[in-house]
Amino acid sequence: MEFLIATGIGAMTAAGIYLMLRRRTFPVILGLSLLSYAVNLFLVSSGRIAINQPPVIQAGVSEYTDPLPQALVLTAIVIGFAMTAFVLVLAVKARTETGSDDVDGGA
Amino acid sequence: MLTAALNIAIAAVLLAMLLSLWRLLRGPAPEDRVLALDTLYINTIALVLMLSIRFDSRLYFEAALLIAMTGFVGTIALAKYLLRGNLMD
Amino acid sequence: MSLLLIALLPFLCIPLPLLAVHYGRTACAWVTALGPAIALALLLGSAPTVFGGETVTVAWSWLPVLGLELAFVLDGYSLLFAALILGIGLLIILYARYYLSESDPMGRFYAMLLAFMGAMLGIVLSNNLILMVIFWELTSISSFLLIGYWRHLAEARQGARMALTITGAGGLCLLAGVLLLGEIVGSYELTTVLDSGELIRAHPLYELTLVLILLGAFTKSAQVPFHFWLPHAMAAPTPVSAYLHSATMVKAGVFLLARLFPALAGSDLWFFLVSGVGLATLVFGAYGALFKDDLKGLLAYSTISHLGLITLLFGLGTPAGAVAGVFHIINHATFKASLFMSAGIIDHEAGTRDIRRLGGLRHKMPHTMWLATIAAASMAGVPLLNGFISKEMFFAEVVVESERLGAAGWLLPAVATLGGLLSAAYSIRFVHDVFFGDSRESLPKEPHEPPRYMRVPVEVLIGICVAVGVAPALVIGPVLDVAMAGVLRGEVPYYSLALWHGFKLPLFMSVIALGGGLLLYLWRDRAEALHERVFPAITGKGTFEAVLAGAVALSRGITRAFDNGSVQRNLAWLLTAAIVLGGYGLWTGGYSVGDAHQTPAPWAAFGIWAMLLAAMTALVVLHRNRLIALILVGVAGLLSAVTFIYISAPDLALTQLSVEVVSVILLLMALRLLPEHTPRESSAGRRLRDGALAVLGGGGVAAAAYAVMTQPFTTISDYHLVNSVPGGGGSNVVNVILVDFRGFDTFGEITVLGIAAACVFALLAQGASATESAHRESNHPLMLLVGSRVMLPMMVAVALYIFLRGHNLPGGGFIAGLVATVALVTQYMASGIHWSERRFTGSYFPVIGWGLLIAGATGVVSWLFGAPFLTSAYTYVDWPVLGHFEIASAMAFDLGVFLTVVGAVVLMLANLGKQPAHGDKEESSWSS
Amino acid sequence: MLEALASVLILFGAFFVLVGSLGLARLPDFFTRLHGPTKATTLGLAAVCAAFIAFAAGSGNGLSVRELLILVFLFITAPVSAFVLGRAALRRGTPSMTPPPAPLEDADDDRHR
Repeated sequence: MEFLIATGIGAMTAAGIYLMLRRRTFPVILGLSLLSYAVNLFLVSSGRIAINQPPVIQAGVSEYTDPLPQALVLTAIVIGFAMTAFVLVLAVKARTETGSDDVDGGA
Repeated sequence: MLTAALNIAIAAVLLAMLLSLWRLLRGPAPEDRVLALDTLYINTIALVLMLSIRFDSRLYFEAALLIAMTGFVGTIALAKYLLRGNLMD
Repeated sequence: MSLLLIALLPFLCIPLPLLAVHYGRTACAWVTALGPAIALALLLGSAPTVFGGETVTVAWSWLPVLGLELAFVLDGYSLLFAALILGIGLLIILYARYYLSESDPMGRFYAMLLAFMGAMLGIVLSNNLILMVIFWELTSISSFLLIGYWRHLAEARQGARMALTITGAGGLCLLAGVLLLGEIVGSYELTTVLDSGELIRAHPLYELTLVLILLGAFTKSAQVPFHFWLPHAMAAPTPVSAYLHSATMVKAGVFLLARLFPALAGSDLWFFLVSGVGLATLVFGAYGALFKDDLKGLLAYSTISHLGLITLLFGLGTPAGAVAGVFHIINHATFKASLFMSAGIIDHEAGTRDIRRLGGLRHKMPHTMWLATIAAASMAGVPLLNGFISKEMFFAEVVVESERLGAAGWLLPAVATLGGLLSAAYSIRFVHDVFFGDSRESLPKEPHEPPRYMRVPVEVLIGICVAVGVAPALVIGPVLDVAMAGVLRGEVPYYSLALWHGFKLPLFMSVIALGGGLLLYLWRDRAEALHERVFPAITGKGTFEAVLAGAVALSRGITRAFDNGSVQRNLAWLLTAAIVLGGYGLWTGGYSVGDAHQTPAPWAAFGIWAMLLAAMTALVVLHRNRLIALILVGVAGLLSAVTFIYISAPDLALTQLSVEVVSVILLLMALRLLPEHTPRESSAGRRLRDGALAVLGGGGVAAAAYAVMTQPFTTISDYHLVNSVPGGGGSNVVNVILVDFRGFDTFGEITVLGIAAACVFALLAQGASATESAHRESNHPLMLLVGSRVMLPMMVAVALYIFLRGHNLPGGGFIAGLVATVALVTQYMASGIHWSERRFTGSYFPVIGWGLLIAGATGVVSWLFGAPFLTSAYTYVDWPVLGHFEIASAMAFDLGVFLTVVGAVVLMLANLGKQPAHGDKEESSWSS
Repeated sequence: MLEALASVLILFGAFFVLVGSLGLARLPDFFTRLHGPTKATTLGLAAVCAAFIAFAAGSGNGLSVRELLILVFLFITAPVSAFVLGRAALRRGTPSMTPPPAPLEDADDDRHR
């Protein structure tokens, strides 16, 4: 399981990096969100993998996974969305201002 | 008995997901891809429900519910985009 | 207590002149003088205790972790210096009142002067080394401002920059040295440090510490080779030159030498370094002064030389030498300040400071002539003046110490005499060239005596010079005693302030110096010719500029190499650096996979994994078709949500899903305003490079993740698991952490969200007013309309449900907010934004505001109950339909989160949706 | 007993879900592919939901209505999304085996408000 998740994170990271190195804004933004997926998964799994041990206190259950990374990542996801939105709007603005969607503003 | 059924069912659903993904990657028309994404979502609901049966836990039910919702909304958004670029007029 | 007031009074008074300047220049001067006057009075008030042999100290803890505390000490030495600073400062204020012209902004000048005064007082009074360094840098800054007071003059700005660079850099060295000192001693308290001299000198770090501290002192006191900033600082108004650059600030360096004398002095390194530099500076400065044609330039170089003399005296490392040094500090402050003021008067009245153009002013301004002559004589070391006595002591000390050099023993006295000789020569030049000889006609102004009160400060200082010169033991003896007691922190060695020591070597040296000086002055033309021939004009300024330019060019080159304005290039370098660092870590640290956690993987997981990999590969291949890329990213989101479910993180799955759909909508709306295809423009090589970076980066992250996941670990969250129910009143630990344990963080997060929304709104503000595009029926299929309207209440119900249960079961404010947003946005999409805005009227800003307000209020409420911020209380109630729910104050907080999320996200979406597209795309074909 | 029922339902549902995706993957053109997910998959999911309810009831949590929510959702949304997608395809002239009918398909929604 660990191996699968690790490689999955790696795949998303690689794709994210590749897209982030493109010249146009849209792929760069997609790459950013991919990277944030990967990072979120990384953070959660840094609390170690536990199957069916959600951190919800129940009677008679003693084993729970680590809730802290989850709380961390939950907010991270939302903030990541805010960032994506902001960058997107920047891209749109840049397009309307410069007429091009090149990350360096040039045509 | 239930576990056996679950195994088979999960296998089937995974197969279904793979097929949907195949269509999604294959296209050809964007509608095909959107439809495939929608199907993928619905398949995922099935998968999640089966998982929660196997886990004998109801904590994942809302996830299934949300997948249903978001799948629908996402499909609508994509479809409207295909109809006319503007989602909101 | 009064000590603190003395130290801080100038700072407190900074606003006064700025306000008072509107009531006339004299009023401004008076008000400015108020603060220093009071401080001086307080100082003299506490003088008796100090003379009684006590040391007054006050201390307030400031940053105990850093050993920094607001501590001040008043012993004889700091008393002497504080008196000098305040006394001369008052005279300067009076002088500047008449020096500054109508056009000069007087308030600003006095304010800066007060700032400097406070900083300087801080240096001499602070009992904590770090505090002292802080004030030290403050003096550098205020001196920068004062030198650059005449902003319109290029050389003023230049000189200011140079002074700041040199003294500031020195200050940094000093800070480093002081930190080392504190480490060695284990305390930053000055008195403690001074008492542990043995320990310090024995410590292996002593040399380094000493050198660093000396760098600080030498730069500040313009010692060779850092001297060159001082002449350029002469672009400042003369009061500043008189105050900062002769009497006080440049004395900070030698002050420090004397202050740390017990701690650092006494080693050979100290002797050779300090006395060597001092000697060089003494001669060099005196020599330079001889050939300066600018009055202030001459004085500047002579100041350098006298500072060198003082440094040399401390460098000898003997108590007697220290006595002479401190004594000369006092004398130099008096006669040099008065000389500067006289120079200022001449400049002010005659319109020029160029010695070659001046002459014969004795008829025009006899009074000034007398003052200047006495001061100059004192500088030259003529008997019956204070300069003579300290110079005698200097010669005596040099003679005594000369045998330490063994065979080269004669060197020290000889060079010292040479310095005296030169100083006599330029003193004579200063007086004779300006006041005697035939008077010139071509002067910018018709010179005449200055206003009465412009001379008063000079007269006061001259008075001191004469008094000390005639009856030293009487006038200055006690002060010097108590000061030296402060410096040496022990019994003061015997020294005589008598005028007459009999026919001894020092006397002859003085005679040689004076006589030789006179001769040198008479033959100065030949000397000048020689000077021209021997010394090419390599100025300190030139080298300084060159070094500076080189540094700038270098850094610019380096920056260019990495950042040529291209984001890609920047990112590529960033990634390369990260990969290289990671690789290095792997290389050195090795890679170890723990076997602590190896969860068996069901083949279902393999299926999901395979799908993710397929999707990612396809994404990289097909990314040019942006819609496909978008869909594939959506797939990745869905799959990671499934993963979250599987690795028992239901809350995250919910969040991920709802964020997923919202961002898909957002991206689609943006895509409508952007091209649909990404052109294939990057070269194959570039793609290869990017691919390599991507593979390496992804592989590295994967390896790291795998290593992390398989290592054993201890979690800190047992606390949360245990206390969630009893403490937070919720069984969903994640949510309890969010709204309770770490509520404050969450508060910050939603604030960020709100700000982001505001930014988006601001960015789109112009275009946002959508042209009410003809409401096309065909865009709103009936089925979609009906469907969405039926869905709306259900979705809202789901949101409410998720919100209410969030504290105990997966859910909570964030997710509920996103779900509600989705519900609203569905309406927008089904019925069009105009229809929707007619229904959901009003801006979303208030929603954000209320959300933040509520969230904050819950925190504040817990204050009212005397509990810390965001402490939660809870109880259970039975809701009509939804069942048994629990009401925690944390819930109110969660409501705030909910509202903020809804407001922010809908605001972003709606505004982006309103953007008019450049030619909305109609039928457009996708190739795949 | 309930467990047996659940198992049957699950298998039944899984089968139809698979069929739906199979249709999506195999059928020749978009309009035919549209049928698979909308009909078969929905049915299959309905069965799975039923199984979940049965199972939940069986595992002693009693019969709860919440699980029905998904079903209701799906029955509302599936046709809507299918309709919108098909409409988009028609509008954009996506190739189809049989020529599309004359464009009278706007008639249904030309009159609201």
